[in-house]
Amino acid sequence: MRTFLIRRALLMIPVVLGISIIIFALIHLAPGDPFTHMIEADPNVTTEDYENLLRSVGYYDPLPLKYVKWVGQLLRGNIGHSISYREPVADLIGRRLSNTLLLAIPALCLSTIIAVPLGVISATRQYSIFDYIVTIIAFIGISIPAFFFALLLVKYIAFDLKLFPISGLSTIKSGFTGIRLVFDKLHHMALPITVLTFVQVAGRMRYTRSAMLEVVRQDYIRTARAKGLSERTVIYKHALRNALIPIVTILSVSLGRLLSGAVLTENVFNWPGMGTMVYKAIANRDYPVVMAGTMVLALTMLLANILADILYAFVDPRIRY
Amino acid sequence: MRKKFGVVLVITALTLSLLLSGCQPAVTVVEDEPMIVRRAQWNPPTGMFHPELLSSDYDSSVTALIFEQLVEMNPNLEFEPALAESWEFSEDNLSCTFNLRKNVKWHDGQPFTAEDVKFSLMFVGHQDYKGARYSNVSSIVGMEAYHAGESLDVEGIEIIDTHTIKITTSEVFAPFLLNIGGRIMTAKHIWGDVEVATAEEQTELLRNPVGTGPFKFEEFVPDQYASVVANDKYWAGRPKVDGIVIQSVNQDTAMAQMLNDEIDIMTVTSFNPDDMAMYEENDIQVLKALLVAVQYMGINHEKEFLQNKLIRQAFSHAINRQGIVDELLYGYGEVADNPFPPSIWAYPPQDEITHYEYNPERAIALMQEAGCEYTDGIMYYAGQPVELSLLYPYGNKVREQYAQVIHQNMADIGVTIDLQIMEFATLSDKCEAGEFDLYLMGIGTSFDADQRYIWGKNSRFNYGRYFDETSIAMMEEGVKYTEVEKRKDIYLEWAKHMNEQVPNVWIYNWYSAVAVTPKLQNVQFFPGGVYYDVINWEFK
Amino acid sequence: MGVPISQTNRRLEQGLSPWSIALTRLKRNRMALIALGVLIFLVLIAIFAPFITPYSRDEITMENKFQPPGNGHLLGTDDLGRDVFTRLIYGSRASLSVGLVATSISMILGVTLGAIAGYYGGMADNIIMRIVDIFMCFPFFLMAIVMAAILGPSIYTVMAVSGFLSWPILARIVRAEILSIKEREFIEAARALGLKSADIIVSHILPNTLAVIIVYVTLGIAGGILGEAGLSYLGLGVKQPQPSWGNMLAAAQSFRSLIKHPWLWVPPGILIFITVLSINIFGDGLRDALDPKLKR
Amino acid sequence: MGTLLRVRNLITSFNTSEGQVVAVNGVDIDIKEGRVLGVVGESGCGKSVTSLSIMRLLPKSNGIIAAGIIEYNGQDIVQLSEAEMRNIRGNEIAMIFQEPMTALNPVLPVGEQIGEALEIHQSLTLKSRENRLRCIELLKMVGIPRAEEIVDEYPHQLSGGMRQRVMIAIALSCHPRLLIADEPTTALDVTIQAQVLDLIRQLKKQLGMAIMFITHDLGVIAEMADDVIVMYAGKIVEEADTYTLFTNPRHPYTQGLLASRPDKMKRDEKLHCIRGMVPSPLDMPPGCAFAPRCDHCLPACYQAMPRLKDIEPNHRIRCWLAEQGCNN
Repeated sequence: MRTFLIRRALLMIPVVLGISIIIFALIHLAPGDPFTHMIEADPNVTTEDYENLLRSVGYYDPLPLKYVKWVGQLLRGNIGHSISYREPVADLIGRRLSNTLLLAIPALCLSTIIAVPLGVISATRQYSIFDYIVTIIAFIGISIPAFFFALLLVKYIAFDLKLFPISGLSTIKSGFTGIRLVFDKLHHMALPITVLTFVQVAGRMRYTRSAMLEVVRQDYIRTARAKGLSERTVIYKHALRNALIPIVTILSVSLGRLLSGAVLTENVFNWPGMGTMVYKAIANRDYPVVMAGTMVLALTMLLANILADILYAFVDPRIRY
Repeated sequence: MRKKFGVVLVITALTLSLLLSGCQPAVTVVEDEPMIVRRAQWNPPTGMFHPELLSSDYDSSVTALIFEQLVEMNPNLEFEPALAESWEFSEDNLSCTFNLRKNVKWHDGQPFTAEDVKFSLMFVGHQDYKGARYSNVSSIVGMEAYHAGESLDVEGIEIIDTHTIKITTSEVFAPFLLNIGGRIMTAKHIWGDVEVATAEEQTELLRNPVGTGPFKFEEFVPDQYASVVANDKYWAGRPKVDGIVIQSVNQDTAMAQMLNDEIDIMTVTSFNPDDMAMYEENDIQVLKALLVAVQYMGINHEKEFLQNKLIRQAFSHAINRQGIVDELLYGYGEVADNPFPPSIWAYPPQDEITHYEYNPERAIALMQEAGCEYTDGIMYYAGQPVELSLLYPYGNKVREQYAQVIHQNMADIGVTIDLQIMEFATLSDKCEAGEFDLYLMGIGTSFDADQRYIWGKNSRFNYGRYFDETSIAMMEEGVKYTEVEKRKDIYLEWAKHMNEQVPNVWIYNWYSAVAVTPKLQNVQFFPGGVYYDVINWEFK
Repeated sequence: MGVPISQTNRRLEQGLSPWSIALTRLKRNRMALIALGVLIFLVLIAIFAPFITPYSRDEITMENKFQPPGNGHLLGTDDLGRDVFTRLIYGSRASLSVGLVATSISMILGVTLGAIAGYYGGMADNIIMRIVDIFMCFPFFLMAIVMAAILGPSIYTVMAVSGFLSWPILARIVRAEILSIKEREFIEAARALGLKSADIIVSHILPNTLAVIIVYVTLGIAGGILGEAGLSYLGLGVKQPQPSWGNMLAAAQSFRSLIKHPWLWVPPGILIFITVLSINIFGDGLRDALDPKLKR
Repeated sequence: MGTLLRVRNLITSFNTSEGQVVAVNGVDIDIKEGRVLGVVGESGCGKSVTSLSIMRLLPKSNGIIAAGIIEYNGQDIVQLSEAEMRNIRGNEIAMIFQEPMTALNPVLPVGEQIGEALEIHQSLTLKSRENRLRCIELLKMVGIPRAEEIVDEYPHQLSGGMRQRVMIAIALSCHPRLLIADEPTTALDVTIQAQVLDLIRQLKKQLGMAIMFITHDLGVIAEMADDVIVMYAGKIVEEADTYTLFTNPRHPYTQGLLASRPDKMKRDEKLHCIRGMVPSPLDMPPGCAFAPRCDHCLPACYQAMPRLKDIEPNHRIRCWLAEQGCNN
């Protein structure tokens, strides 16, 4: 196991390097500079002052030099200072990442808790009414753009029914403490989590269903039945344990996806997460934030993949590293 | 098993929804609950709460409550005493003496003195100062040498006594009160020991601003909001509300939050009658003001074809600007034909300038006069069909709409427009590089008539590279006087010149508005913002 | 004694290629057929757009803005007084072609690289798989935003972005498929016969992975359409004045339109939904039909 | 000795998208206590479906026992509820499958897979010590070395022969009275095959259960079975005791099968084979299903299906040749 992890970590190096070079090149190739928005705020700025500002952030360095400088800083543990937020990127990311995880992890758990049993039932009762209904709901989930679904929720649930707040992390200056504070937070998380969950449930349910269908036609399921095991044991012990193998892989990969993929949902609900941070940083050409943000997201993807491999070994005894 | 699972699912769902909906903030009004105004903006404050270092409106909406200027502009665009009780100009108009209020204290209890004024001005002039406001003070005697690091003091700033300060400029500087008197005062005892070069990294100080204003800083929650509380010892009296929260909301859903009473003040982005009706139904006040700003179509004067003023005049005739104002702004705007917005004194009398009314035939005729050929609905110049690129940035819904209108209007006179929407950063880059024919932009113009920062020799904003010696000479003349009456004539001539040259096709000056909850009274809105006389804001 | 009739029948059936078996199976899947019908209908609408509607696509009549359905405008007018129905019809062109082109790009890249990696293995495999890893780690929307910033937003950018960011999954699928097929006897035989590698890939291996590719491609088109809608929400989709379902749906962003002008966003919303739904159902049917393991 | 299993007129069919397919059509079987019944036939002749019908393990979605009775110990198990049936499966009647490589669950340790059966049928809690000891004992019984270690290993760590032994251990864990072995050795190497057959024979002697041994390999039948039935296209075509069948096969199909055994072949002689293929159950010829492939075909053969007819004591065949009394 250890050698495997070391090997995987080593394999990550060229990938991380490649990602960083590509993102670095792309974001610096995009026209514009980090102070453009200042012109709108302050039309009086002179060309000279402006160029001084740009020089102070190393804007005029040649691209390779910029990259080397960036990597150098990174190796010294400095991931940079945001140009537009004027604070260490590490602080910013720490905050945004936890906000995003606050949505991503419950959404991931909730969607799994809902999707896996539904998928199992719909597979064991293939072609039943239940199967058709669940399948249709799943297709609806796959076929509706997430932001559109979010907007519909805002209109009908938050605005018309006033069941949940329209946006934000928590009630500002509520003075809530203890359990009220937790509820207030949950209250604000409900709608974005609903969106992220609904969007995921569909895919995961279909995936579980087909994994189960694949498993239940295996010989060992017949063996299990021939032993006189109850249908429940056959499905939930013998079949599900095998079907979980591909599901677990998909799960950890989707955690990686979820972190960056939530950008539209975060946007609608004005949720200050990683996605919106990088999105705004791109618009502001806040290079340190873009680089650090995308690298964090990419690394999460990579780590999620490794996690998938590790979990793989846990659920499948055939795999040993 | 299946049944059990279903039951569990239903119970979980029920509990969750009960919990979540049960914890709605109760709408109980307690007598002594603090009166907090919730102001919405499209982005959270960034935490750069230093008035001369910040570069975003999302921060100045906070600092404007905490910090003050020597003189303040009122809704009639006249200057009023603020930290300076009074001021007087010397005979030659080169210097001005400010008499400071004597009972003003910083929020930490320290007195406010002339030293603070001098410090604040020199901060902006410092060599290592990284903000963008040096040009405002550069005309003070000795400031250039100080900025270059050649001297340690600025002769032009003279402290007469603790509460009197005299500031001298090297030439007569017309926007003196606006640019120098309007500098925002920061405390010397707080920032004096900080190296200017590292000022931006002083997160502690930046996030705990100390000013003299009607509100004291209370709390900053990154990515969400900043809040201020009433300053009990404010020199003009304690504000009537207890505090203000400046919070970030999503522009798309802000209106829903306004209607749901989740926020108290926000900027209105459209004058759509449907919106207005919804506000009205909920008794929400909508305060409107004509901004000191203009939307325009910039022209690349390096392209030979566009150097001909007849072509530019033709474009002004071709675009249905009145239609845009009437239909897209719902009448809340003025068609613009000169560089000055109607609200400032330099705005020329309307019979003095040409109005380029919507007239496609006239546009075609002017183009033909300029050497174009118009056949079969297509405009040719030098044998080629006229095709022009039009760059415009995201972010302004009306602009995105009128870009489509221009596309169609120009097609009506046989000119093909290639619409290119892009990020603002990309647009300004392309404009600086001259890679465009036409572009759309809105610009907040100065309250003063001086527009050298747009049309001057070194202006960053002169994307169109319009270098007009006549115009520059006139503008240089205009800043040589402080008396409005003398300057008026000069700027009228300049406005007429620009009106004829059409260096930009001005589209419109527009109204902005804020929506204010019915409970909150005495809010005034003018191009300078909503905070004028904020101490009299009051909840019903 | 004559040959029994049943034997001829049997011979006929045994002569059926896997494709015709798939076709037979597909024909029996009513849902998939309905979905296919819907899709064909939409494609026809896209092709014959100019003949369907009397209005011109971009014609602005500012005075007529926000007209509710009726009064000569079947689905009302938008914020610039353009006919929503007309733009919806034309919008199908943009949305469908974004889906198709993006998937084609991803298919060409994915299949080629996946096939090379799977067949040759070794160094080529290593390099290609690292590239795949790199691309798999890119956050989709964020990269799309950066690329839109560089290339400028347009329908082509959307196509390129969706295409270039989605090929790695296909490459992985194709590679895995080829790895498993490569060792089978008939490939050995082809190799023994002295066929060139490229020939083997193109004429023997690819046809065997075709089922997987076809299913993926079908679903990819749906992904492309949704991706365009998402980018449109961020303002980076198909640029005006060209309509697409995505940029029409973005009208729902404005709260006013969301509650007062449902005719602006309900029709594109429904069309996106129906299209993607049909593609998904059809893709699912196709998967069932092409899956040799699945017997009903 | 009493009859343990009595099957009469079993008809099993499948609903497929092409229509209803009858896989087993009117099969009668008698298995006496302690006897071994061999079932032979080509692939697709209905052997496995017959065994799955007896276990009631037909695919739930589309397989149905359309008619007939399956009497186990005097009780018609077709009528039993699913719960009652579960009590019989693995306990009274156990089954070994063809593919040892796939018939064991890859994610569960061997011991657990044996122990499960013990848990339900003998109330030995799965994690208990007795259960474990019993599993080890069973593994030893089927001749697995290092049973104490193997009990915790996973199927992928075992060879094919070992896995089949584990399968046998699972099947025999609750001392079934009837063991159905569906081609238990087909997927194994010849040497392993012999070992496994030996094991089954030895265990039969030791435990005294009856066995229904399904195979397509006549050699195995000769070694294992007391009685034999030959199936073709869902029907029994010949039934006799092993000796009679091998010495005096009467049905042309049986004769063909016997003739096509490679071990009977002389050098340079062309290998005998039955021409044609098993007809698809989807379009059965109207008469005798074997008629199109039969060398002795009569016109009657295309008209109607012959009955299964006694031609001598304990020897029945289904053939028009027998009906008409003209033996060859």
